[in-house]
Amino acid sequence: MRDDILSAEAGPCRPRSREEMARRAAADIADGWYVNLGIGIPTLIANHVPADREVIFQSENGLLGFGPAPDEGMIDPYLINAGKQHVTLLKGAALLHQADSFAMIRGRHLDLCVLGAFQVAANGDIANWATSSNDAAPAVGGAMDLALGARRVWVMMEHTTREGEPRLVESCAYPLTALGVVSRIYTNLAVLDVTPQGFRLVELVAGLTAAELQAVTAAPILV
Amino acid sequence: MRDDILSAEAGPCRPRSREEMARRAAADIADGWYVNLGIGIPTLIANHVPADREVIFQSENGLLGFGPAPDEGMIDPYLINAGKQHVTLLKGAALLHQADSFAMIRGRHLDLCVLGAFQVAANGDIANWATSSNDAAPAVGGAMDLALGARRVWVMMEHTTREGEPRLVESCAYPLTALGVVSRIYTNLAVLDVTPQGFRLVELVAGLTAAELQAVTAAPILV
Amino acid sequence: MIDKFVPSVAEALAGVKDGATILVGGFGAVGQPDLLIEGLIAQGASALTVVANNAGYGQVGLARLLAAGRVRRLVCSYPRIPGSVIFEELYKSGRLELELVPQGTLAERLRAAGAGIPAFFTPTGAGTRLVDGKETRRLGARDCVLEHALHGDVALIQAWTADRWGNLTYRGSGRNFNPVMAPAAALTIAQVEHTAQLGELDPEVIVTPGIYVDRIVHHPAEAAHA
Amino acid sequence: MIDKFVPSVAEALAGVKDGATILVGGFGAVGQPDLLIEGLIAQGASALTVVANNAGYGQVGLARLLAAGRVRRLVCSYPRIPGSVIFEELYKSGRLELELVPQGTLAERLRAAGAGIPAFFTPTGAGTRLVDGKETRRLGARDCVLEHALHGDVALIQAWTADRWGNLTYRGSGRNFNPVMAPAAALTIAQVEHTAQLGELDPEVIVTPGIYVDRIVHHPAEAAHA
Repeated sequence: MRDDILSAEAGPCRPRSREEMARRAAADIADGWYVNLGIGIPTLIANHVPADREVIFQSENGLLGFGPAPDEGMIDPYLINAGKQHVTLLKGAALLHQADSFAMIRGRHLDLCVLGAFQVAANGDIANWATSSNDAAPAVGGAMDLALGARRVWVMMEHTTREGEPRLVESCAYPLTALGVVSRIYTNLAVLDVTPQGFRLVELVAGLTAAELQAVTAAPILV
Repeated sequence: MRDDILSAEAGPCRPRSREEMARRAAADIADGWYVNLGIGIPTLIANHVPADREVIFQSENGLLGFGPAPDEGMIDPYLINAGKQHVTLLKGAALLHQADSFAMIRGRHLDLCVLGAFQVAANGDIANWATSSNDAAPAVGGAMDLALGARRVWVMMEHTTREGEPRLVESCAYPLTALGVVSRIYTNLAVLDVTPQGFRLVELVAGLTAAELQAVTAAPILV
Repeated sequence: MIDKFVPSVAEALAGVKDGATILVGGFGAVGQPDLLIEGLIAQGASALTVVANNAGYGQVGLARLLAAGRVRRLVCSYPRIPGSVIFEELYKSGRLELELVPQGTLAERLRAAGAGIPAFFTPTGAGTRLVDGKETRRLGARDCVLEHALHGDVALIQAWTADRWGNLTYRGSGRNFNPVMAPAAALTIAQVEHTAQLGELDPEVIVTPGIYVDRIVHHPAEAAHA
Repeated sequence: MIDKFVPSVAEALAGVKDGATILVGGFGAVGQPDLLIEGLIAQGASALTVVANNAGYGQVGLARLLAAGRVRRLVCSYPRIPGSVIFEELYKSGRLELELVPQGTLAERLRAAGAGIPAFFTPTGAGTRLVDGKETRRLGARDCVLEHALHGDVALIQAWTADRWGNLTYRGSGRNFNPVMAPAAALTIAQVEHTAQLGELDPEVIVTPGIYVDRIVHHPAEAAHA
């Protein structure tokens, strides 16, 4: 067990808020990376990129280099991201059609994609598009292309379901999005890497012990 | 034997010059067609399109809607056609990269491609890229894509080789470009269709009989 | 003379047959050919297969086409969006067949149709239930799935500006599926916000060359909001 | 801060390894990265595989790279053009391996490499001796050939204008293979005529987004003709 992980402050466990999770993930994004942020929590990351880094965000509906939401009254109805939110274009942005946009994604040109997920398995499998194998009205969108195409796939999600069920598991029970692609996971409780040996702890939130984290995780965590 | 073919004027046989062949082929190009003209004789066709027809010429190196050669002193070194000749752009022209240009060609969007050929067989096979199966330094370019991709493939060529060997044959001896694609042939002696039954005469030049044409053709001609 | 503008939506939609496969551009509310979808409803063709990224929402556009019972089959990547009540109702009651396709595979299958590529291998979806029954092959370090070109009988698209040859430009994220679908259908119909004289559009900035467009309806936004 | 401009040709070509596969843009004399080819000759890498539409002519550019004995293998659609004496000599004497590829298949194999498509079926070449030994399959009404993505270690391309993110525009028929090769290589190096400040290039008119470009050398035509 490593010292830096053991040295987590004593005191009550303080899970990270979504914004804190986003800030923590943003800190690991390098200057000059091309990044796609999945719909949902991952989109918060864009607000937390350190000011000294130039990070170029891609949206799979055909934007490369989009910026923050426009001010009220400055909305261009023709500029939306994959989550259907209005956005702006940064200087240096480029526009693409869907075949070119997914060529960029599938062709391994993005340095990083951060996805939300229902479950991640210890072998890097991800399930993030359907919650049961008999989903009444399914939708997949670009999830499978993004999960397979980006050079790195990180997941950002709550460590457990609302009911307290672990989302980090030995094997995904939900329909798979892609196999063996996730390399890092940011949760409200910890940062973990997916290694050939399974989950490996990188960082715990204040007040939590590795044993407590293991108790809400359904696969062994190497520390 | 049809009347209109029999009615060819008496007198000495007058083979068509290249310009006459081009004019004859141009007369069959409809208003609004998208057309690729192969390198060599077929490029002459562009000069003979009737003035009342708008025909859009494609060049496989990425031009759609190119126009005649520029006047001396007006050359843009960045505008060449597939034959590496300087051209101009018409109003309405669009520019393409190679993958998009050949998507257009292979995707059956061109109404017509007119190619030169060494041989055409009675089943529509065309041989136009190599003269022997041991060609010392071969080159194929876009010939195979054009021959397969255009909705109609016409061939424009001399009826025989310089040595008098027929170019219209039962079966191509030269390496094939594409199989069963040619629908019409314009030679210096005749216009012929390729039908399921083989070559069929459409038109003879003045002074030539169908029997004389058959004598320089290595497959039966239906009249 | 080539002039692909038609004076009415009815003329634009003329000839669409029952059972046809209709490609419909747009992503979310951007780049959707709403006028042409309304025209298709009025035109009356039924038993359609519709290929689109989304399945519409509320009671307009694609949702209204679905509600009118004209669609037998939907090929779609993301049909379930907030407000897609009509889709969900038809799907759950078994009155609508759904082929769910990953968005990138949908785009690539359309691109393949336009590009004369009958089939291709892609890593997307390998090992997931979306590709059950499809041919799979190990290529390089990855399992890949054989996917086939997706052709349309008709494409309905939306663009920003058109000239009479059918050259099109788009705006912002309005490209999405529109330039990919235009070459993939036997008959491509575009509704456009603006018109340009031939030669006004710079050859360097045309996204969809006119060869891919058969009919154009000029439909300025003011009219759309009237 | 992202700034892909490099101050010298030598820095642009740094790190190219012996045995590398080099994609070289251009069609005829238009859009050829002559400066970068000269830089590659100076850099010294050998036993190269070169992928290009033509094989050069006279004693310049690709022809000079061939003459210098640096190329082991050429993947090309139209190597034999007037003036391609060096290619013809090397080929006939067996000192150069040639893979002849139809131009559209060459373009599509490069596009596939950049697009993450490992292989595709195409009707082009079916039944001809250029596809001897390749897997063939009847798809629809046609025999088709399985072709594989063609990846480069390095792409050398030429463009009209670049900004510091690597966004590129082209001019006239100068696009040709350049925008297709840029995404197909692990390292893409561009020589450009003009530079633009970030934001000067309209997002609607960028042909190659900067994500596909790693290093840029500014090389105005005046310098080229000096």
